[in-house]
Amino acid sequence: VSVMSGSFSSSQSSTANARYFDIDEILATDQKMPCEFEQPAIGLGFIDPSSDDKDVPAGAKLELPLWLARSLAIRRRPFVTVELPVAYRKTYREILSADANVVDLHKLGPFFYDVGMKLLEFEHDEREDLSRTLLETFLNRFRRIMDSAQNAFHEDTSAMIEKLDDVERRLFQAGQMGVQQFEVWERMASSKLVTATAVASHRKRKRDQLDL
Amino acid sequence: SVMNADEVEFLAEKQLITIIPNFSENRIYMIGGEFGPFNPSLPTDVPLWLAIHLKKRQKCRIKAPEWMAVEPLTQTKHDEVASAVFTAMPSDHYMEIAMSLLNNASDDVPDADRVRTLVKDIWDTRIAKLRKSIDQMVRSQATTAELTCLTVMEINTIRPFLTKALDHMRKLRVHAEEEHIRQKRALP
Amino acid sequence: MSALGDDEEAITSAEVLKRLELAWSNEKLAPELLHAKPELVDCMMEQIKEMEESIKRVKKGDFVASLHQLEIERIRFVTASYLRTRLKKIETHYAILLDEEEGRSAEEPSRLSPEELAYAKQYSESVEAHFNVLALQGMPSNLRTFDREKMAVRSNLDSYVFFRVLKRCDQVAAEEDEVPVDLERNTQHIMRYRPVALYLANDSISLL
Amino acid sequence: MFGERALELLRELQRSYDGILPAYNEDGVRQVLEEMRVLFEQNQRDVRATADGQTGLYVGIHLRHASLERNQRCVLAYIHDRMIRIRNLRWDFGSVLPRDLQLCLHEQELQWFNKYSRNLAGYMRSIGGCGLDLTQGTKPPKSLFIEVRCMEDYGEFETEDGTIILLKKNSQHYLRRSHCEHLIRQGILEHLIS
Repeated sequence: VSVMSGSFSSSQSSTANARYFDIDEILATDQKMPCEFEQPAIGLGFIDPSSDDKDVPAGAKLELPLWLARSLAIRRRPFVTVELPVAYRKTYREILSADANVVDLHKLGPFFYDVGMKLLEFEHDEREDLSRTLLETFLNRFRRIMDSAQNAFHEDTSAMIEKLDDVERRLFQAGQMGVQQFEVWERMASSKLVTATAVASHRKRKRDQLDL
Repeated sequence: SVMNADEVEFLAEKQLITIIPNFSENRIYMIGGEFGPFNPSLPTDVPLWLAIHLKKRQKCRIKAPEWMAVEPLTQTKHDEVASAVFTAMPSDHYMEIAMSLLNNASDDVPDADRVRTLVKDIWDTRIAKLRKSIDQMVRSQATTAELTCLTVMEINTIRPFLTKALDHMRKLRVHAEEEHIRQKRALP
Repeated sequence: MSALGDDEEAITSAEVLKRLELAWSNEKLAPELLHAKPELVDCMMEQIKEMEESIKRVKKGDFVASLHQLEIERIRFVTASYLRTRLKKIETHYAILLDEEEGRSAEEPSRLSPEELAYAKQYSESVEAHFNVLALQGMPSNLRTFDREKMAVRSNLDSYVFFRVLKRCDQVAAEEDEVPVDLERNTQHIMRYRPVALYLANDSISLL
Repeated sequence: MFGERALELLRELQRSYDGILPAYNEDGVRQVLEEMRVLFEQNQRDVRATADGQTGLYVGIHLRHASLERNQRCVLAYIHDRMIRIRNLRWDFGSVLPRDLQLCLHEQELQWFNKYSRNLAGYMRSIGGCGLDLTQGTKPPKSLFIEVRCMEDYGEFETEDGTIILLKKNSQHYLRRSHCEHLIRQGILEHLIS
């Protein structure tokens, strides 16, 4: 298992704060990461639920969320070293390169690509390979997402959608939206003025409450 | 950034179209231009939106554009099917104009049903082609593509999907390139 | 009629409307706020007002009047949609826009119309006060400020756009490390927004 | 782990994805602020102890600081997301919110809504020197008049030419599009298209 530690030469392309309020990004960075403490953390024993110690001793292994692992590991003298989460290790990368289309990326982490890109900020020798896997996985899955999004009315795609990661789902929805909108327009139904979205939801909410 | 199909149509409705009025009226000075004078049986050009409005009030007949007939459309369809690349359409708004006339003035379009089918066939052929070229574009990791013969309505149905896909692909590609360069530098 | 500024030649209201429609579709499709064109909006609003005045003078149900009325509705729609699109961008990117406005020299054109600028300032103030009252003032002293540098929402200039070339554009590179190419008039392309933003600003391309 | 409660606020927002607003979680926000206070005070103690010569506290200080920033980000994202939804309520409902939605808002949020509403109205009045209602004209117009059906007993409505008509449930009318668009947006009328 590859161990990752600090790096200051972290990726330039990800402007870290560009999405400060982005809830999906916040949820993505909650991904749990296997960490090992390089130095003891005095008085922080309680963050390890499996231990009664007052302190976290050096060498202790526990899972920390990505946002915290990042902050503790990406420094000149790392406080923790981090392992790649299972879904990004060699075994899985090989499965993905064999046939990316069969893999359930949603299960591997609903934010497979976003988390994957953040793992490139850590120092480890699998970075290049991982970055290539991310790109190729997407390239290989792309056509299927496009085709099923555009034919979505004629076949059941729910099983397919379930295996998509968060970005892919949005993509699928965008594909559907384009086609759907066109079909509505073709039926001359798009000039119809409609109830405002929130008003319609609010009415539905009230109706549902009455039905209870 | 989104545009709806009816907004694309809105832009197409500025296209001029020939009507044969059945009323008399002096030249009309509108904000968007001057139109008329209107005399019974004398053809005159007005924007599509105005033509449809007059048609609905039974104030005119609409003369369908020349390309919107069975023979030229059959040729257009034939060319499109035979060509590997997109062919030039007779109008940048062929779909909007055709649908607008077929839905609001079908009695003014000779062989309306066949015209409708032909327009649909041409559209379907082009959309299938579009999907194929998008797949090629993404697979080859192209950073740009020329799409000169595509019409706005065609672009519009694929826009949200394609731009999102390319945005995502670019992020992944830039990371992969960076890592590749870094790795090369790290080697002795 | 000549409704535009002194340095502009007299142009017809039809031409103003055409420009407004172009500004609308560009604004809808661009990932960032484009430069304000208040003269177009003001001119169209003025035209509508005049037209409505003259409609009032004719008999109700007059046939020609109904044509004018429908045209007015169309222009109202495009104007409202244009300003709505801008307003949404202004609300999202207010911090960046106000910073840019502050650093702007007098010769540079503003991205915001005077009315939009006033609105952006009010919006900025109300948003940051809101964060303060609900959360920041209850936080530890070193975390009590709204840090624009860190929190501002920026436009994604790397997103892809479709466009048509109106005037030939020389030496455009899709990516910094690629060989630049010339884009011929009347061709259409898909490319990242950043390298062509300049050409959109000077009307050499229009977004599709 | 630190930051869990703050994250729960965001999950709560995501779960309620019917486009409107769950009630403001005042207690949740208070708990996060409390967690931040505790983290901050412990860090101050550890910083003082380190200055006094005690070693080994730096990992903890760093970890707590990261947690403080994480909590800050989550709470601000929570408020931000709600603010965007409240903004959308103004565009959909107009300047007066239904009573039960008002109850989902924190007092400060309601004030923000009113302020937003006023600023927006001021801006719309300033457009082109004579004003333009941007909440109208949501779709390209196809005709001047449209066929509508009334969805509820609304009562009297004054048409363009000043005649009063009665909007009764299921009654059908032929009205000037620009005059009844707001009633359609409010779900009182349904636009019928052939």
